[in-house]
Order: sequence, then structure tokens, then C-alpha cells
Amino acid sequence: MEISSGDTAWMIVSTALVMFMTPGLALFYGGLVRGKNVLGTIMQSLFALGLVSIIWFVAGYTLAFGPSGNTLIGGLDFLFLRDVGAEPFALAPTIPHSVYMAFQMMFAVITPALITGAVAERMRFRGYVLFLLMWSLLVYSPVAHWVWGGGFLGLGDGNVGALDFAGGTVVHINAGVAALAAIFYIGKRHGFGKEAIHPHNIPMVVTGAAILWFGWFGFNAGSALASNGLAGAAFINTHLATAAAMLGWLAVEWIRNKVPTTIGAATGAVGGLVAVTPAAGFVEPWAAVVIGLAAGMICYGAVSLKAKISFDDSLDVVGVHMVGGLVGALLTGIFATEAISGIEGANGLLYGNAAQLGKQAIAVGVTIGYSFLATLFILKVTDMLVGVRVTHEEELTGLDLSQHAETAYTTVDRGTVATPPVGAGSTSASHSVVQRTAEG
Amino acid sequence: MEISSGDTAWMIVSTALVMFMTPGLALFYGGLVRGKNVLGTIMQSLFALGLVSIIWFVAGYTLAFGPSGNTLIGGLDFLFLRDVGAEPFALAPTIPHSVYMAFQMMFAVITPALITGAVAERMRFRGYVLFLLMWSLLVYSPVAHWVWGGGFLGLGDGNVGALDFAGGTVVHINAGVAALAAIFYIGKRHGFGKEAIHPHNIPMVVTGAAILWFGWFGFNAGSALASNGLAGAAFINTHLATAAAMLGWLAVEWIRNKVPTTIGAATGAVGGLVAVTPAAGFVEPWAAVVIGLAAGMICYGAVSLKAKISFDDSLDVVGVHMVGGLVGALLTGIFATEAISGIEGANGLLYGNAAQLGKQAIAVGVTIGYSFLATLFILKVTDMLVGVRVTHEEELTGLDLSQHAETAYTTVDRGTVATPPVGAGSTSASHSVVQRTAEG
Amino acid sequence: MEISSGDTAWMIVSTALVMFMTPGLALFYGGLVRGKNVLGTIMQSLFALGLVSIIWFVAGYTLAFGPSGNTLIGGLDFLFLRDVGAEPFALAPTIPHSVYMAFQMMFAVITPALITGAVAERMRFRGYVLFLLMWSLLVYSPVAHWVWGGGFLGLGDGNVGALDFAGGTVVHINAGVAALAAIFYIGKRHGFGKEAIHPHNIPMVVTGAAILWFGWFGFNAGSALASNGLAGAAFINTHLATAAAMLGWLAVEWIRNKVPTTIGAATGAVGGLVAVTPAAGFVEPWAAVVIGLAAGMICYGAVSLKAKISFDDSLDVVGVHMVGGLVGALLTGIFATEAISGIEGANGLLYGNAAQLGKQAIAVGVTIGYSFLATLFILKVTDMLVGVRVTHEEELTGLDLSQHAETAYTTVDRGTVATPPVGAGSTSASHSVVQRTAEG
Amino acid sequence: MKLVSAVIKPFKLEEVKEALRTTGIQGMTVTEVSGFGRQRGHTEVYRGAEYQVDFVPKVKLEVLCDDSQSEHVIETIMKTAHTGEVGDGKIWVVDASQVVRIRTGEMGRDAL
Amino acid sequence: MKLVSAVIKPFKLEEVKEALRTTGIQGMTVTEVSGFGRQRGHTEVYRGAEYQVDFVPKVKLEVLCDDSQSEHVIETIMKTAHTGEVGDGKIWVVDASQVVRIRTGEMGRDAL
Amino acid sequence: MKLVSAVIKPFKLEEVKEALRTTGIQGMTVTEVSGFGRQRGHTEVYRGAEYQVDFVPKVKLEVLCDDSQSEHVIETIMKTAHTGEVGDGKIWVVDASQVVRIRTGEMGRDAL
Ligand SMILES: Nc1ncnc2c1ncn2[C@@H]1O[C@H](COP(=O)(O)OP(=O)(O)O)[C@@H](O)[C@H]1O
Ligand SMILES: Nc1ncnc2c1ncn2[C@@H]1O[C@H](COP(=O)(O)OP(=O)(O)O)[C@@H](O)[C@H]1O
Ligand SMILES: Nc1ncnc2c1ncn2[C@@H]1O[C@H](COP(=O)(O)OP(=O)(O)O)[C@@H](O)[C@H]1O
Repeated sequence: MEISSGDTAWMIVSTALVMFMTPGLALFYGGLVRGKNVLGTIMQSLFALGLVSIIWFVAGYTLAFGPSGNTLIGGLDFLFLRDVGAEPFALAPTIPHSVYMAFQMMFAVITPALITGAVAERMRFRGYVLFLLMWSLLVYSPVAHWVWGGGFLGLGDGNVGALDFAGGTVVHINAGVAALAAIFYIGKRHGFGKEAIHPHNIPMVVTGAAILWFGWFGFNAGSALASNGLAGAAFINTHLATAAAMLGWLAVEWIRNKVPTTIGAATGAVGGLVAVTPAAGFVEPWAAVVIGLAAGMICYGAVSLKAKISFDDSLDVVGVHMVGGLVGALLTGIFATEAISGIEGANGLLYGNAAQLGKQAIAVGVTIGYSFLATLFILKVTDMLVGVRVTHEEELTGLDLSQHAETAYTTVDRGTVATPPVGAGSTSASHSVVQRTAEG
Repeated sequence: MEISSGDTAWMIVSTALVMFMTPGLALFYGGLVRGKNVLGTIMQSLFALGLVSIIWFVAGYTLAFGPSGNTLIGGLDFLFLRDVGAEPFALAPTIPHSVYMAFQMMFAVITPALITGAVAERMRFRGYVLFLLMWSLLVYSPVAHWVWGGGFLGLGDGNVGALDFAGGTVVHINAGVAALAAIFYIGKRHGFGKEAIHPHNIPMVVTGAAILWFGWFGFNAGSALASNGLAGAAFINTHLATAAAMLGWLAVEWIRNKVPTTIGAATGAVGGLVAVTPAAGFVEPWAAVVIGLAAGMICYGAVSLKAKISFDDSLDVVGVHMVGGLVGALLTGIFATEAISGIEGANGLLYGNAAQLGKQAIAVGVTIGYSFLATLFILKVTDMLVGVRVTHEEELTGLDLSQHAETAYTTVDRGTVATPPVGAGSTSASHSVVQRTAEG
Repeated sequence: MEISSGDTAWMIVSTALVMFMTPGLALFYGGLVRGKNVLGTIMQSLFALGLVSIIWFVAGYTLAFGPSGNTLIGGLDFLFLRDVGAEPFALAPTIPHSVYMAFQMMFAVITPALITGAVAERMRFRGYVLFLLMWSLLVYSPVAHWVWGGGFLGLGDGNVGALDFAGGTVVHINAGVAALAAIFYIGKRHGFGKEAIHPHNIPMVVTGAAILWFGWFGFNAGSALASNGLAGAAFINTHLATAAAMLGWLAVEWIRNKVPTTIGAATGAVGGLVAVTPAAGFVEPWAAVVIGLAAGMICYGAVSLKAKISFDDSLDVVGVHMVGGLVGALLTGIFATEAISGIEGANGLLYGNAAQLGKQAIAVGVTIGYSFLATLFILKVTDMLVGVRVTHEEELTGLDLSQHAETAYTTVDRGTVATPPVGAGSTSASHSVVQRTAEG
Repeated sequence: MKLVSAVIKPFKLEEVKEALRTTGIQGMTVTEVSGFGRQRGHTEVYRGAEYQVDFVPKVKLEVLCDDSQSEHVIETIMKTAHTGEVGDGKIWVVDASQVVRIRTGEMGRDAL
Repeated sequence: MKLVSAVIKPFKLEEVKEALRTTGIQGMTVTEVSGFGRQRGHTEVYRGAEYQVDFVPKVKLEVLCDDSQSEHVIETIMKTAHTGEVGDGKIWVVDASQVVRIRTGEMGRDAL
Repeated sequence: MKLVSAVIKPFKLEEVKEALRTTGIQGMTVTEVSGFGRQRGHTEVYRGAEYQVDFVPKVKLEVLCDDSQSEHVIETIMKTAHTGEVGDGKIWVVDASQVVRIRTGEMGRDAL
């Protein structure tokens, strides 16, 4: 097929939008942690944008989407993006291959960044670096291959045939389960369950959520891989589910806690975005509203549970991404209709295809099992090599100072309470005792 | 007509851009209020994104744009978005109907959110919820129908024939007048006119204004409903008017207050965006510059007046949106030229069509009258049912704590000054006295 | 040629993205200064969006791109955007001329805004206004003409034939050299080299950097002027170079300072964006990675040097934009390959065309020489007319209060510690002593 | 010399400042503080969990004055900061053995 | 009457507050401060340059109490704020010649 | 024991801290405060309206020291915080009847 300038325009923009989500996530998570950990938290997302992009360039893309004769892992044809150029690729026949690859890259970037919320405020940065490297290659790329790259879970002869429009399984369940494993491995924060650990900047949380919402249009409507009616459907489903999820969360919260909160609105919305992700291009608008409502309420429940079982999922990655992803993946198996996607047979239970629900469950189950075990393995290896958790002292000090030698906010006065830059000519002896807090 | 992938690409992006404006508004308004009200203010916009989207899905869209045979209100064909799918719709023949609907949805969302600035820092959240519901259906949908949906104020045989490219009347005058009514009904804030009520975070204001500016390209250039020369004209007019309005405001301010302010730059820019909205696709670039300059200066004047007459339009919604909207609507009647819009007869006074100014005035007048009365009515009903204003005590405490049980900013130290999460195993008797500030 | 709706869609979006970069820069710079200067810093960028847009409308565009028969400066055909309408223009044959003009406008806006970082925290606002006016017309427009508008440095018969895809020379080296001149002319800040001058809000820095990164896709991929494989190539090169530059900076920093910092990640990324700008549409992805890595490391080196030579480039405009721009411009002369750009002969040293490196050097050299001298001249004139530097007292007070009579952040309590608005009926004699800090 | 300190409700600061100014007090130093006392804090909700925050935002004033003025300062603060609701705050007085104005080196009363 | 002031590590505030509350102290005022002392500050890195920041975030408590209570207050703070690491902070006591409750005008012990 | 308090201009803090350190003072506690005094505040402009803000940002230092050191501390602060412009600030001294180091339980001079 020919390259369509319209499709290409939309897909380039989608790619930019999805890239913008990762800094959006940085702000969303950054606002939710305490002020002493905001930079450490932001860095985890920001750094993923650096490292995973390069990993994708080197080997990630080819392991996920490289042609390979088998359904387990991609081949090596696209190592270093060899032959990934202006010509279209089979999976996206109307846009340059480079654009398709870049679009997928942004998914690879944000997925591991999502995990960081679960173990926020206590991960060692150098451990994180190694974790990111291994998780990208050993978990993300294979799972993406299984579902989208021609692997055994996706569509195609002899495969399971699960429907995952934009990554409910590949991105959200995958990240959510990895989060679960990480919490088990890394453990609670100091003071969890005793002290209140308040978000330090809620407007920052809302800013991040807004960028996520905005960028998610690229994520979901971009997954149509073209600028057409399907993209339109995915767009409107995404928006409606998100709106409904916000209302769903707030309704339950208003009843149970007697008050609707701003963080509740933002969290509910994110839950809706997650849940509609697998469904966006498969369901009718009314079904998106139902999915959203369900997600908002169920995520509220999942998150509330956490306090009860004393499980320190710091920023509720399991409660929102794993649970929201499950809601979406399974409801896709119920509400999918080929009238929207145009894919023959892409119907759910409601449209007479009860088997689809089973297919969804298989894909979810396989992903959960693999991601959990592989993540534990990676954490163990990382821990042995460089350590995954900061020391108790570092945790009390906060990640910003201990991992990055920075302070996020400096008031005017404090601007003067430091000594001259090293090497700027200061020779005052009283400055010579420099005790490094940073452990690096 | 066929769906154009280029037009669709641009319209999907425009829709996303307009959606992004509402959180932008949340930050713009949120930065302008005091720190104790920032979340309450942000929530009003954020929540509109949730509730109005769902209202639009249910009935708002069909009341505004459903085919109906009459010029007062839309029919019910599109209830729950029935039949709003991938096929184009008459009003936007080259894009999927779902995209046109989604684009219009974002306008429906932001319009009532604009109103909230006028009565910032004192509206009861549950009153706001009810107000939003009624105002969307009883004011926004009809007025949108009148001007754009085939109603009596818009173009078409036997109608008034007012020109409103992207919502000067439907959105800005409408919201500005509702703001006026709301201020009359709800009254002043405690301390207004005596204490200084300073914006708590000006960089947040600028961030919000920047997102508004960015998103407004979707709002105005997207109103071309296609990716063509008209969109280009609307784009450049939007930008030039905004730039000119910033300079206009700053010039007057520099002379009168001896100093150009950051908030002045941002506010002037927003005034320009408002004023150029009805004109964007009808005028030449030089006319856009004139409109912008006029808007910047006149909005400054209108806003300054406020202090004189002790009228507590907290964030100057009347001064900026109603006045700016008026400037734009009337100047469109002067500067419009069919050379830009390609619509035969869409000329203003300057191009020999003095009647257009009258038509603009009629549309403006009708909107002002209807919106003012309907808004008062809605507020009255809301007040009787759930109350529209917080108590004096709640106002002193701030909306964040009293309406949402949240604190926007928490310093590191305060992080420890709270008791354990309820249900997290704390049994310390000393925590049992919990006095709820939130009124819910 | 016909207008392509796909190309137009992408170029309108690109233009919006590039416009968004200027407020992004405002936040990036704003977070890096002390809290008393954040608004003054933001205003410098924000105001450029106002003033330069209008200058561009009046004369800037025509001086840069107006047909002229000579290779030094554009003609006057496009004064006040006469004849710049829906019809395409030779330089961008598939989009409306107005869109091309608007796209270029955003480049003209951000370039002088970049300079402000070098002399942050000490420039007089009225001096800045005049500087901006002159620099736009006397430096930006000519240099843009030389490289892109048919001038002697760009492609075309008899010209030097330098390759500058999206403004490595026109934007970054140009701004970086002007920054150098401005530092020489304006001098150091009070306390520089003795006190620590800490960034006051690092999350704001990251937010700004994220917007820059996001917008830069419009900057670079938009410079393809179409929605095609070249845009795709420019997109992916931009992203990879940025990611690599982040890693490059962090690697060196981790070794030298024992710790990877958040500001380092953001700064490295910006360095990569700068360096890839001239190269984006000319090189292979692997080369973009090399350029990025080099830029990240070299910018780190350049910036570190500053402290040693006591040179107060406050926000490292020289170290990042001039040095990063040089890296990119020269490496383009090495790595360019016609296989990417499709422009015959656009090869670098590596592809057998050693001469290209020389051409790049000439363009760089001419730009450095002209920009340096012209900037000094403009500063001298500005200084004589209105002054370019704030007084010592104003500098201690901060730009926010002294130049704009504003305070960026107001805590709840301070909200009450001010007197009533002038003219709001306060007659308390004790308020009569009003000492203006603002100098205006 | 006396140092009179007072913890008051933040929204009363402006009024108290003006009242002190009119009674001839020429200076004071103000700090934002958190108070714990009979006035209970509030509950905050975060993702389904409820938290009790015991501290309330207050403002602390410090006024150096002549021994003879201190009674007057106390009274003025009491009158203007008073709302009658719990949490109005406290005033306390401490002896200052020395006061100096940095600018001039003046000491004692002259330094005020 | 005594004014007992203490500078402690921020993360100890909640514990100290609870301990004081259980020993019958009904109020206190808390300020965020920066401390300089034997506990050294830390180094920050900014674009290749290293800075020494000498101040450490601390929290200051002020507790007004009866003369008879002061020893007890001091002990309670000492016990709960103690970690044994450098930087645990200081306690100091000053005489307050007068204490007033703004709400009621009560003075001395009754004002606490 | 004495508690010497000083309100100074913020940009002088570093200098004063260093001066005190070199004269043997080993610790101090610093608070950001707002000052009201002879140094007038400033006018702010917000959307056409002008506001008078009477408070100026200042920094408060608290230094506990031995009786014998207090004169020296006062002098050091006076010398280094001095600019000669209005608003340089005040120093005041109060008797501290007790000082304790939390880490060790040391009292009096040893606690400094
Ligand atoms: N014993 C105390 N020591 C120091 N400050 C106190 C003490 N008791 C109260 N305060 C301060 O006074 C404020 C008001 O006290 P509270 O007991 O709430 O109300 P009231 O003074 O009206 O009885 C508190 O928030 C706290 O800042
Ligand atoms: N002389 C002093 N005057 C006032 N405050 C002091 C003094 N010395 C120490 N402090 C405060 O006590 C805190 C802890 O003191 P430091 O010397 O670091 O540890 P320690 O008390 O364990 O010896 C300091 O951060 C400072 O706030
Ligand atoms: N009577 C006072 N009580 C407490 N603090 C004071 C008093 N007078 C002045 N101050 C503090 O000292 C600072 C400087 O005082 P000011 O009168 O402005 O200048 P100067 O000390 O040079 O005469 C004020 O900002 C305030 O913080």
C-alpha cells in the first residue's frame, strides 16, 4: 500500500502524544510522593525515556516485532533499526515503518515507568537502571511479541486470539503484575501503616493526570494506526470511559468517605483510561461508559483494600493498572463487536461469542504468570549485583538527596545558605568538610 | 463525501487539544486563587470533564445537534450517541461523525467550567454538580443549537445569520453572562475589597494560560472542520490576536500601573483568544491584530472597573470572557470578509455589509438575555435543593479542606503530623476524636 | 502543487507544537532561577511570544522569506503578511502559505527567548523589550534568510550549501553566540562564584524540559514540511539523539560527580535536542544516537568549564545551545546521507563528501561572527537608550518585584498581609505611605 | 524590655498588625507555624483512606517592646485576634535583657 | 510559667507530639526551621558543580507549661526525640512572665 | 545561658553564619520570617489594582550560647549583617534557664 499523508500525520502526532505521557506520569507520580522523593520519582520515569528508547533502538524493537518464524520472540532483522525506514511495514501499511516503530517505542518506554509507582520512595537508582534494562528486554519485548507481534496470544491462525487494542494486557496488566512482584520483593516503606504519607503537591498530580489523559488519545486512538473511523471510535471510547470512571470513583468515595476528592477524580480517570485501553477499538460508546464506570468503582475498591491488608503499593499501581487492566481485558471479551473494529469475528460474549472471554482470560493469565515470575527473577539478579533498595538512612533522607544530590524546592533564603561551587575559587577552610549524603 | 484522512487527522488532534484546555483552565484558575482553594477550583474544571462528557453522551449532543425540523432545540435521534459513528455527518462531511461529536463535546465541557472563575473560592461542590448538570442541558445545548446546530441565530434561510466561527457567542459570551448572573446570586467573598486576595502561584497561572493558548489552536483552527487554507487562516488569526492582546494589555498597564505584569501578559493573551474566537475564520490577519489589540486594552479596562464598583468577579470571567466575547462578536460584524471564509455574503461593515453588525448584535443580545435568566433560574433551583454557597466557616477554612478533605501542598515535615490511615491497624485512643471539617 | 490535507494537518500541528515550546522554555528557565526571579524569567519568554509574533507579522517574515533577488535579505512583498494566504508558497508547495509562515514564526519567537537564560536574573525589562525588537529584525531575520530563505549560506546555485535541517545554526548557534555576547556585555550576577545560586523548583524545570521535548517533534519533524517518510526519519532521529544525550550526560556526571542528577538528565536531553536539530532530516538513526551521545558528554564538559573560568552564563545557554549547536552542525557535515533526505549530494564526510564539513564550518563561522557583533551593537544601543541591567538594589530584590511588581508564590497567610486594592474604598491613612519597589 | 509572642489565626494577622501599628508599635516579626491545641485538626481523605491531621495553620507574632508597653500590646492583640471560637491562640511574655538595632547599633528602647 | 523550646528531627515530630499529649500537655506550636550544628549538611550537584549546603531541615517545638511540668516535658522530648545519632537536637527553657488565652482572657496556668 | 535571636536580611545569612562559625559558635537555628518595621514593604499590581504589602522577607537566627559569649555573638552579627540601609534588623537576648542536648543528655554549656 501507499503511504497516506493523513494517516502518517495522525500517527506522528500520536507518537508525540504517547511520548508526552511519560513526563506526565513523572508529574502524576511525583506529586503523589513526599517532597523529599519527588525528584527520585520523576527521574525514574524521565530516565526510562532515555534508556528504554536506546534499548528499543538496539534490540527491543526487533525482539518484539522482528519477523521470526516463531510465535515466542521476534527475530533479529531490525537490530539497530536496520531496514526500519520510510517504507511501510506489514503491521501498518499506510505509514512509514519508522513511524510505526517510534509509536511502539513510546509504549515500551512508559510500561516499565508505570511499575515504579508501586515501590516509590525506596528504590535504589542504580538498581533501577539495571532492572529497567533487563525488564525491557526480558519482559516487555516478549509480551509485546506474543500479543501484537505475531505471537501466540494474539490474532492469527493457531494463536489464542485475544483482543488487546492498545495494551490493556501488554502494558497495564504486565506493569501491574510486575508492580505486585516488586512490592513483594522490595517490601514496605519505613513508617507505612503508622504515619500518614501524604502527597506533597496535588496540583502536580492533576497536571500529570491531565497530560496522561491528553496523551492517551494518541495511545488508544493512535492504535488504529490510521486516521479513520476506527480512530474516531477509539478516541470517543477513551474519553467516555475516562469520564465515566471519574464519576464512578467519586460516587463511591462520596458515599464511603463522605467527600469527593481531587485525587479521587484523577485516580478514577486514570483507572478508566487503563480499562478502556484494550477495548477502545472494539466496543460501542455505551459499552465504554459501562467499562469506565465499572473501572472507577472497582479500582476504588481495590485501592481501599490495600490499607486493610497492609500492602505498601505506594501509588496503587496494582490497584489501578493491574485491576483496571483486568476489568478492561475481560469486559472486552464481553462487549467487543465487529461492527466497531471491522475485524471479522471480533465479538464478545454479548454478541454471541462466549469463547472470546476465555481467550481474554488465557492471555491475561499467561501474562500474569510470566510477568510475575520474570520480574521476581530480574529483581533478585539486580539485588545481587547492585542492590534494589536504598538504605534505611537514605530512605529517611529521601531519594532526592540520597540518590541524586538535589533538593527539589529551594526558597529564596536557602539560596544563600550554601557554599560556593567547588572549583569556583572558594578556598575557605571551613568548607572542606564535605560529607556526601549521596551514596553513589 | 468521502472521509479525508488528512481532515480526520487534524480534527482528532483538534479534539484532543480542546480537551487539554479544560485542565489548562484548571491550572489557570487554580493558580489565581489562594492556596486553600486551589483544589476546589481545579476540581470544578476537572469534574466538568467527567460529568459534562457523560451528559453530552446521554442527551447534550442530540439536543444541540440532533436533526429536529425546528430552530429552537435539537431532536432526539442521537440520544446515547445512537447512529453517531464512522459515517460523516452533514455539518462535517469529510470526517467521521464520532469525531465531529467529540470535538463539540469538548466545547460543551469547557464552557461551564469557564463560569466557575467568577464565583471561585465560595461555591459549594454539591451545588456545583447540580448546577453543571442543569446548565449543560438547559443553557449550553440550546444556545449551541441556535448558533451552530441549524437554529434561528445561525446561518441558513430565515435565520438571523450571525457569524460565530468558533464560539465567541456560544462559549464566551454565554459563559461570561452566566458568570455575571452567578456573581449577583452568590455574592462576594468574605474580605473582598478589604483584604488583598493574592494569587497563590503565578507560574501555575502561566502554565495554564500556555495550555489554553496551545489548545485554542484546536478550538479555533479546528473549527474549520478540515485541514485546509481556512484552518491555516484561523490558526494565524488566533495567534496574532493573542499576541496583540498581550501587548495591548501590557501597554495600558505599563502606563497606568507603571509596570507590566506577568499576570497581565497572561490575562491579555486570554482576552485576545476569546475575542478572536468568533472572528478567526472570517477576517484577515491585520484585522485579527486589531481585534487583539482592542481586546487587550478593553479587557484591561473592564477588569479595572471591577475594583471600583466592588463587584467580586473573582477571576474576571465577566471582564475577560463576556467583554472579550462582545469585542470579538461585534468586530466580526465589521471585519468579516468572504475572501477568508469562502462563505458567500459573510462580509462585515467594512466590506459593505452593515447589516452584519446588526445580526451579530441580535445573536449577542438573545444569548445574553437567555443565558442570564436561565442561569439565575438554575442557581435558584440548585440553591433550594442543595445550596450553592459554602458556609462562612467553610469559606474561611477553604474549599480544599471543606469540600474535598484535602490539602494541596504538604511539606516534608507535615507528612508526619497525621495519624495512621483508618483501618490500617491503628488503635491509639488518642486518635479517636476525629472532627470532620468536610461538610459532605 | 495541490494542497495536501495530510501535510497541512501535520504542519498545523507542528506549528502549535513549536509555539508550545516557548512557554515550555519559560518553565524550564523559570525553575532554574531563584524564586524571586521566576516571573521575570518567565516573562522574558512569554513576552517574546507576544512581541516577536507581531514583529514577524509586520516585517520579520518578509525580511527572512520575502522574494528579493539577492542572497542577503528578503524583499518586502510580504510586509504585514500581504499575499500570505491559503495558496502554497514555493518553499512548502503542499501546504497553505499561511501555515508555512506561522511555522517559521514560532522559530523566530523562541530563538531570542533562548538567549535570555544566559543573562537571567539581571536584565532590565524595558531594555529587554528593545533588545528583542532589534535582535529579531537585525539578527534573526537576516540569518534565517541566509540559510533558509534563499540566502548565500543555504542550498542553491552559487551559495555555500550548508545543511541545517531545522535550525542548528539559525536558531541554536545564533542564540548561543548572542548569549555569549550578552554575558560579556552585561556581566555577572551579584554573588556569582561565591554564593550557591540554586534552582528554586526542579519539577518545574522537568516540566519545561518535557514540553520542549514534546514540542521539538514539531520543530524537527515539522521541518520536513510534509507528513512523510522524511518527517518520520526526523522524528525518530530527534527522539533517539535526545535519549542518547541524556544517557551521555548522566554517564559523565555519574563518574565525575558520583551521582546522576535530574537536572543533568533534563539538560543532557536538551543538549541532544539542540545537536540533532541540524541533522534530523539528513542522518541515519544510528548517527543520531552518536550525535546525541556526543552532545550530552560535550555539553557537560562545556558547562563544567564555566565554573572554572568564572563566566556567569546563568542557565548555560552557551554551553548547551552554542556548543550543542556546533556539535550538531559539524557532525551533520560528517554523517549526512542523501539516502535519508533524498536531496542529491546532501552527503557528509563519511559518505565521501568531505567538502560538506567545510561548508558547515563556513555557515557556522559566518553566523558566529555576525551574531556576536550585531548582538553587542544592539546591546550597546539598548543600553544607551533605556539601560539593559537592573540596579544592584533591584537585583537583590529580584526581578519579580522590581520589574513586574509581583510575587510568584503567596502562602495562605500572606494573603492577608496586604492592604486593600487601591480604589476599593480603603481610606485608612496608614496605607498612604506606598513605596514603589518597581522601577518602571 | 519585653518580647511579647502571640500565636493567632492567620486571617487575623492583618487586623492585628494594623491595630498594633495604630497604637504606636513600629515593628514585629511574623512566622508561619502549625498549632496543636484544643482546636482539633481535621480529617483528610486519600484514596479511600482517612487521615487525622492534628495541626492547624497559625501565625506567630513576635513584638519587642518597652516594659511599659507590654500590657498594652497584649490587650491590643487580645482584642483584635479574638473571635471567641476555640483556637484563637495564646500570648506569652518573656524578658529580653538586651535589644540592638543592627543598622545603628542603638540599644534598648532606642533600638525598637 | 516556662516556655520549653526544642529543635528536633522532623520525622520525630509525630512521636513527640503523641508522647507529650499522653503526659497531659494540651498544646504546642511547631515551626519548620533549618538547623546548623555538628550534624554536617550535604553536598548538592548542579550541572557539574558541587555545592555544600550546611543547613539541615529541623522542626522547632514550643511548649508553654507550668514550672512544675517543665522537667517532665524536657524528659519526654529527650526520650522520644532521641535516636543517638548526631543532630538529634537541643532543648532550652526560658521563663515566661505571662501567658494569656486569647479566647477567654484567662491568664497563667489557666491559659494553658 | 543566653538565647541570642536576630532578624536579618536573607542575603546576609551565609555571611553571618560563616562569621559565627569562625568565632567558635557551633550551632544555630534559622527560620524564614516576615518582618514589619521601618523598612516599608512594596506595592504589587494585580489586574489593574495595586496592593500594599507591608511585610518583607527576613531570616531569624537563634543562637544559644554561654553568658560570656553573648556579647561576642551580638557584635559578630552586628558587624556582618550590617549594610547601613533601613531594615538591617534587630538582635535581642533572653536568658535560658536550661539547655539540653537530646543525643547525650548533656546540660548547660556542654550541651552547646
Ligand atoms: N501549651 C502551649 N504551648 C505553646 N503553644 C500553645 C500551647 N497551647 C496552645 N498553643 C498554641 O495556641 C493555639 C491555640 O490553642 P487552642 O488550645 O487550640 O485554642 P485556645 O487557645 O482557644 O484554647 C494552638 O494551635 C497552638 O499553636
Ligand atoms: N548553639 C545553638 N543554638 C541554637 N540552636 C542550635 C545550637 N546548636 C545546635 N542547634 C540546633 O540543634 C540542631 C542539632 O544540633 P547538632 O549540633 O547538629 O547535633 P547534636 O545536638 O546532636 O549535637 C541543629 O541543627 C540546630 O538547629
Ligand atoms: N518591635 C519589634 N519587634 C519585633 N521585631 C521587630 C521589631 N521592630 C523591627 N523588627 C524586625 O526587624 C526588622 C527590621 O526592622 P526595621 O524597623 O524595618 O529596620 P531597622 O531595624 O533598620 O530600623 C523588621 O522587618 C522586623 O522583622
